[in-house]
Amino acid sequence: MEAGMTHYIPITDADRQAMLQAIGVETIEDLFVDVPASHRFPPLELPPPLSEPELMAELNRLSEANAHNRKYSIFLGAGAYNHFVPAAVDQIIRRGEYYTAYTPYQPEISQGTLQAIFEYQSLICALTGMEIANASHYDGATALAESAIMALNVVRNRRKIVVARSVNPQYRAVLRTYMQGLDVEIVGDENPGATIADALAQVDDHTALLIVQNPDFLGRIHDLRGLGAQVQARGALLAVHFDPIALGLFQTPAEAGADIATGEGQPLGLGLAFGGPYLGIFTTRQKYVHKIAGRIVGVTKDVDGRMAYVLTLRAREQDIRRERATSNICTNQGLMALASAVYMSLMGKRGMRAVAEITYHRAHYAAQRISELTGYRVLADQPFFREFVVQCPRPVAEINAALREQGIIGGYDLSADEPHLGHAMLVAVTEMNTPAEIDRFVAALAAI
Amino acid sequence: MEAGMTHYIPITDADRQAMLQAIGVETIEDLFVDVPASHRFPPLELPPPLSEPELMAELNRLSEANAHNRKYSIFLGAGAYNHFVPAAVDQIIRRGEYYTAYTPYQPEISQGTLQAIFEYQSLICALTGMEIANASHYDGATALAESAIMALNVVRNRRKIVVARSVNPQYRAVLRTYMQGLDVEIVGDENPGATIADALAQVDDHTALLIVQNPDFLGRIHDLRGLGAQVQARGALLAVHFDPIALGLFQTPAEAGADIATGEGQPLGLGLAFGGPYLGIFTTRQKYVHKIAGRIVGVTKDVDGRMAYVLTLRAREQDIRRERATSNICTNQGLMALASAVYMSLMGKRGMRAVAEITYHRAHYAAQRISELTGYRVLADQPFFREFVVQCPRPVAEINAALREQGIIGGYDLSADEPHLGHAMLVAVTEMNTPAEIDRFVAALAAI
Amino acid sequence: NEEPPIFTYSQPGKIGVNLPAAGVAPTPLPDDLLRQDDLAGFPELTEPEVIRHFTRISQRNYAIDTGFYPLGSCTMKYNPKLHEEAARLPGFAGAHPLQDEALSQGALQLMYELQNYLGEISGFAAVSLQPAAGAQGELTGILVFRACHLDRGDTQRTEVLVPDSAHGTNPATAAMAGLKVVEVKSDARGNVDLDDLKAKLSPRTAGMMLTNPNTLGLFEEHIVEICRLVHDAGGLMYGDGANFNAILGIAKPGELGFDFMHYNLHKTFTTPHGGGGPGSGAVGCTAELAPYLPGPRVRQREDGGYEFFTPEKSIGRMKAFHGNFGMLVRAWTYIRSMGAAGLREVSETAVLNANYVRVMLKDIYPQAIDRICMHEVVLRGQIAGAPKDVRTLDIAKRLIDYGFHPPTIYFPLIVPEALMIEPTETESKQTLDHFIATMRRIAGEAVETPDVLHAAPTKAPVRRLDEVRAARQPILRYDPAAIARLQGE
Amino acid sequence: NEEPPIFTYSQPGKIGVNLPAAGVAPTPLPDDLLRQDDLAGFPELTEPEVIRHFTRISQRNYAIDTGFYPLGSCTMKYNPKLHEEAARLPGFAGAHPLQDEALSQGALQLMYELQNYLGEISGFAAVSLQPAAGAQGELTGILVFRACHLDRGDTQRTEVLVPDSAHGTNPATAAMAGLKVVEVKSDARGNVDLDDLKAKLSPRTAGMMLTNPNTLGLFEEHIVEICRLVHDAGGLMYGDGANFNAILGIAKPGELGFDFMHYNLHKTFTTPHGGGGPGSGAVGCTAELAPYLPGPRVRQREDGGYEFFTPEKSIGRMKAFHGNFGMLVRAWTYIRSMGAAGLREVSETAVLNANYVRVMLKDIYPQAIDRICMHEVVLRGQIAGAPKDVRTLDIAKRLIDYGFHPPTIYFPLIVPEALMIEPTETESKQTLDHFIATMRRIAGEAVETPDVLHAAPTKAPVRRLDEVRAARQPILRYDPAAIARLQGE
Repeated sequence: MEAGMTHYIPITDADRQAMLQAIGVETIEDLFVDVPASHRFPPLELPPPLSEPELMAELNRLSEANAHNRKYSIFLGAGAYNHFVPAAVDQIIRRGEYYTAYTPYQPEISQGTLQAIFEYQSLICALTGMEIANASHYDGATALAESAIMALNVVRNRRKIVVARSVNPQYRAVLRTYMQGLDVEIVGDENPGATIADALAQVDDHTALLIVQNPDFLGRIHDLRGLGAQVQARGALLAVHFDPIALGLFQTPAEAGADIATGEGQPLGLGLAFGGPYLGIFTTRQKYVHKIAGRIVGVTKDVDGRMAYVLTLRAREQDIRRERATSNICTNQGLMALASAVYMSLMGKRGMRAVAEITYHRAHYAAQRISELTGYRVLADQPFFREFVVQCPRPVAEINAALREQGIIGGYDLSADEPHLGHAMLVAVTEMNTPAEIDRFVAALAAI
Repeated sequence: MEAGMTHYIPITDADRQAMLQAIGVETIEDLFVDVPASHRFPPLELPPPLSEPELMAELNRLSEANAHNRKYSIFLGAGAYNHFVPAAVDQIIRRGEYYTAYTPYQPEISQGTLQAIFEYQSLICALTGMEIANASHYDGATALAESAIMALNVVRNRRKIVVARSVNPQYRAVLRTYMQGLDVEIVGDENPGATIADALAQVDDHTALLIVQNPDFLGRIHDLRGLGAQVQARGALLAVHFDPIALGLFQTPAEAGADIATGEGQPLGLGLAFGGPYLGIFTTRQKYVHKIAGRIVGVTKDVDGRMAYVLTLRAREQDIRRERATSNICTNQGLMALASAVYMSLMGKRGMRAVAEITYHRAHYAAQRISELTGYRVLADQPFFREFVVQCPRPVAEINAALREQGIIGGYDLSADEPHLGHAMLVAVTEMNTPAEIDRFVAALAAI
Repeated sequence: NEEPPIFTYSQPGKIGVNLPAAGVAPTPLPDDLLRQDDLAGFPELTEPEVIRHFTRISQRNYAIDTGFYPLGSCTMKYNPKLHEEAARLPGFAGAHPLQDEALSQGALQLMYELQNYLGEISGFAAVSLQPAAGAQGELTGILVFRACHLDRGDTQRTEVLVPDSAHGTNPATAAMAGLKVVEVKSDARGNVDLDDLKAKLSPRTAGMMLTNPNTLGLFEEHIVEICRLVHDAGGLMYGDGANFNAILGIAKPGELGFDFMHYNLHKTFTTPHGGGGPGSGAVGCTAELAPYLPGPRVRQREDGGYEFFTPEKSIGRMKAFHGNFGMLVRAWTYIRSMGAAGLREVSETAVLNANYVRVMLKDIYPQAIDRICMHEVVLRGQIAGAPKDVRTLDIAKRLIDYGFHPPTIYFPLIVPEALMIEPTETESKQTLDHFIATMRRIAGEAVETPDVLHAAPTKAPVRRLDEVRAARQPILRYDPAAIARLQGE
Repeated sequence: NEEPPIFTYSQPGKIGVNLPAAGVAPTPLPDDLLRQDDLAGFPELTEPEVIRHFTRISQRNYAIDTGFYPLGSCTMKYNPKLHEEAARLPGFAGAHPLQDEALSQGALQLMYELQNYLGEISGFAAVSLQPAAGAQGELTGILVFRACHLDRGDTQRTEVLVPDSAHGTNPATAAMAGLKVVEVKSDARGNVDLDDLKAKLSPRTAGMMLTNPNTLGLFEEHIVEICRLVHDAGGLMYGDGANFNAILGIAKPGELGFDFMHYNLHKTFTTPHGGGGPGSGAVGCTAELAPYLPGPRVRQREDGGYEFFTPEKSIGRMKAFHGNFGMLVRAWTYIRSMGAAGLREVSETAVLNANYVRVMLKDIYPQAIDRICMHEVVLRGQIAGAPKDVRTLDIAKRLIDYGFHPPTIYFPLIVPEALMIEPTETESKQTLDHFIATMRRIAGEAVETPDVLHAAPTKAPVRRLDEVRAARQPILRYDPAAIARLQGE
């Protein structure tokens, strides 16, 4: 036995011999007779194994070959935001009791996960104003796509989905991926600059769902009061994709009259993590409780009358309903839901509001400062939250390359998604961007 | 109430009012009437508080203002060694159940800490061959100093301690600090180059203890078999300060016949940590169990007959014996003892031997390569383990300054401690120094 | 030891973080856009209270780090601790997914290498790391099948064949892709019934979804023929990789005839299950199907650097950004830690452990199909001499009292009273022997003292739950009045 | 839920780490220097087994992160999680203590600033961060006193005055420094008895060690006079900083007349107690005593950089290197997080909480000295109407059954049946109310059902232990035969 090959495998040579004997075979190979001999034991061309010190050195090298938020000032958002992650979040999710547990199918010994998810659901309901939330989807994009599936199942015999142009383009792409086999027409986002009103105008009596995003992909905040009623009057549902940080200050999806509200939970203490794992938040009305996908935790009692938590309404799920399930989701983002629950609990009412306010004020300070620069123009005709569009004197890629030399990661280059805006950069500011850092960013822009 | 002043203090304004009323005072200030008015509520001139994001940014800046082992190749030892720290060690010690617990004075709800310390004691006994170990001292230096205190209490009416010159000079300094009020004569380390035999020659019938270190401060390994008997024949005790990594291969203190064996536990998974917290290991013979300082965990039963762990032989300790205690130690390095127990459990018999072997072979490879360089001379007339002395063509400070530019932290400059060796550098090599890294180090030395 | 809902600790004014002042001149808030309810119902707590709450409830969980978890089909193997440190390195945890590729070369290299490793281990030409979970990998594959057929102009292929032993995600996936599910029977040896398969193949067959080893823990003896039959009918073969832990270095699905499969990185490749997720459902496929894969994938440029690209005929994105990157770091680390021989040892040992449990228990708990099994074994909770009302559920709950997580029960659906035991390779013989002895002890109790089983568990944080109550009068968010009613019942 | 000793999992051949090959030509080992026993008795395990073992036993611990811990004199306050992240930053966790000062400027700056902060908070001119724990800080102080007297040529000062209420470390420290302990009585108000003090002061007085607030939780009302008396007698005043959490921003010991004190960074400054340590016992003193402090300390150079230096008349090193640096990082972080107003709020709230517990319980549990207390309150476990054999120990053990850690008991020694309760500022009123209600309930049980108290605890991992057996037949390391004998008894 080679040193280093067995540090995760507690079966010794002696064990192996005893077990083979008990099984009644001579060698390990005898256990694989069912595998076609011609295909048995193929060589694997993999690099030689690394010891733990070598592995950590190589991982550290790969890690340091990336820019990251301990080294760079980040003004990039576009769906992933550099908000503060309290240390307490990681302290909790790295407890083995949480992260090495499976889905809580045995409730008697899974009360920790179950209670945490119940609290997550409750916090999300309080944050959004919505009535029920499930235990999570993969990310904001897939939660949004699942809103379309649910709408198609709620509003029978309608196969049209209207999605506003101002919804994150990656999310619109995922929506189209999910819908491609379902004979659904997706419209509303064809024209650059199309507004939510334009999208609403396309909601007709073939439409199952209108999807809007608020704040939208370009950072603008919309007054959506009454939108739900208008959509519902046409027999369709309204889905609002929200930003959980904006909800510390701004209108909830419930106030918009949304039937479904989805969100990307990444800013709720998950960090950037090069894009994942993130957290798809999904909420809806109580009356659609049997239409919602994914896991849901409810409260009940045990035989001794003790309050307890359990996965409930399981008849909706794929393992029971199989081909009649509306979604195949099984594994979700449970640990990230826990992380966000810890984050929201730490923040609380005051903290959620404070993060939103700091973000808002600093973003506006940055926009104001940039708008004073020669050659730059800030599109701020509508209210915005943490992101805003800056039209630049040169291609954004060039500007970002120059910023990089200053240790700054500039905003998102909109030229591919919204070419009609010219050299447009979507700038994001959070509570992590100090005023001094914003000033450095502005100075760097001025110097380019 | 200011935001940010109370995130660790869960007493609200309303609570405070209700509690003051219950107490029967008007204001918080009324609780401090016993403090002389002239000295009450002095201003504290401290920097304004930092928010958590600001604090992490400042901490990160201070951290990155230091060289560290993710950025530099480290060939420096002299009592602190850059050995591998398995991730599992930190995973365990950052569990709140361990690190936020107090000393296990209530055994019924402290079985976790108690069992871990019992296992630490057991592992240390197996490692050293000694009969009993306590629950730890502050570090190797203070453990060594406590060996002198114990010897003075075991061997009554002798006030002389002999300490070999080859004991770590910082440890000898601490020994002298501890002894300064106790009317003790400390000899044996006066002459540069004095050997263990020279020290033994000073053990006479006034001597309570001989202290030697193996491997010694200059890295040399000694054959100490029979030394205990020689010392004991003169009515004194022998204390051996050991290196726990070397014990994977080399003679134990028990084989030397030691009455007391002390060690610095830092290499057992604690990391460098700029010098602490480390771990003072203290072991002795069963017959001195009532003379040992510090906490000890033993096994017993509860009233239902279940096996359980408990702090025992507590009559030795300061909180009970008060001025008749031989040591004032109370807080120890319990969490570090746990860390080392996790480390030793992970390594096991094979791992402890393997780390020692890799270290030994790489150190000898490095010594061999350096000895081939013009102008450098390796003092290797005696066997060594991981450290060896290199006589350099120029002052070590100059060489280290040049190495630093190559991302290398060179060896310990012996010029202050052992000036008779000339421009001497004490080079340390561990399993963390890859052969390629050693080659770079050698090449850098050659280029200076 | 009960712990109340976190909301009960809330008091006005408390906060658990220390946030900066804005530090800039404030901008007026747009009053008409503000929420009106001041976050009603949101709790207010300090950090000590939050930590204590979530620490306390965590101890009410069973986990791999606390005990044996032989949950069949779920591959509850040990999650190495070095991986957790790796994923938290600042260049992984703190990198923005959209930062310039020039600033992301470490992450891209890791993804590129992982694509190659997974391809090599499974015998596939191309890998996409984007799917977030096995079920999403399945959807990816079925959408790729659909796109491939359509691209060939073959619009009739609307049926997906699924064995009756399949995971529920398989039929659900097919339905989600707009395709029709056709179920194929299993034969007496637990294999796909070849006659039934032949009968159900047709020009409408888009493909077949198959788990191999299958959910009976058995290797499909006719796998090569099955793949040939499906291909001959113009269909494509989808491999559900949930059971891949059995065959690392033992067989390559791509060489057996599969066209596409997903990898559960959270099963085979040790990324933790997280109490339900996140996982990662990376997918691999043949060169023929590669152009349809979701993007972005990573390729190496001529200058040696790495870049993202989207395959030419891609079905589109499955999710935002590049997949669950944190899981990819862990999987990469695992493969680099084990190497080829290590991975083969993983599967060999997983299979050894399952067969050991099998032979030590099957005299009392009949094996569903009496064959050498792979990484898991399906037994039946039908104990000779026990009253009829002692069911597999009771055996499972009784295991809890002895400190074990129960196996998967009542799955696969085709086995009555199924007990599906997957020990994994990270358990010692000592643990297996203890589990075996306990199972035998419980069998004795089932005969002698069946009420003990019905009453189990009694040593868990709670006892059996009123699941009907939970579903009939659902309380799905914190509602003090509803909880008070429940407690008053 | 019991967990056997880790040695019972050992099997030959297992290993829990993956180590590199040496990768160099081997050098022959010196045979005569090798150990002969092949590490007999050392266990062999894999990583999964080690993690599971230490995770399982951890759950058998009570901790601040799991519940209220009102252990008087120990300041079991919450340990902020940001501090744990801070101490693990690579430049702190991975820096060598002897690396060049030019490579350590961040660490030195932090130490320099912490020296200044601690000095400012306590009113002292100089601080050394080296001592590893409070007791070592005490030893440092007494050695400094001794050195100062000797330096003045005053060789007669061999006595240290210690109140009868003092922590055990105080007299033990004096003895360890070779000095004689002279005990001073307390008066009826819990203060030092001034007459007794005057009687015991003499030209032999090296100094006095005093905890203020004292171990009765009371502020010494005559502290200024005590200091003056000791000084007038030629002695020096040592402040035991164990109770410093009561007076941050309330009073500065240096201004009250103390010459020297230690700070328990693991009490007042939130570094965790670690199940017994590590702590940090930094010390502060007057300018007069500064030259005797242990080195190295940190000072700022003229160029703004930082360097180590050793005070000119230093008593020498107290330990290797620079102190428990990881604790220093946490303490620095705490002070920078709280600021001046925050620290004062800490002490105000700690004192408020203690007084609240005091007034809510003292009708049933008589207060040792009926005064406003500081951060802790000493009550007596003497419940009216309860049988005589209900002792404080029983009350403490019964608290365990209700989910609380007991207070410190039987200390200070001068209070019969003492219950010393220190709630700290990091507990909520809700928790205090729950604790108070439980204490009152136990008082009722003491009268009504005293056997319940004698039998307690029954809900802990184990019940009361045979401590005599442990001491009489000590088993101090893993010894299967001895354990088998124990279990067979």
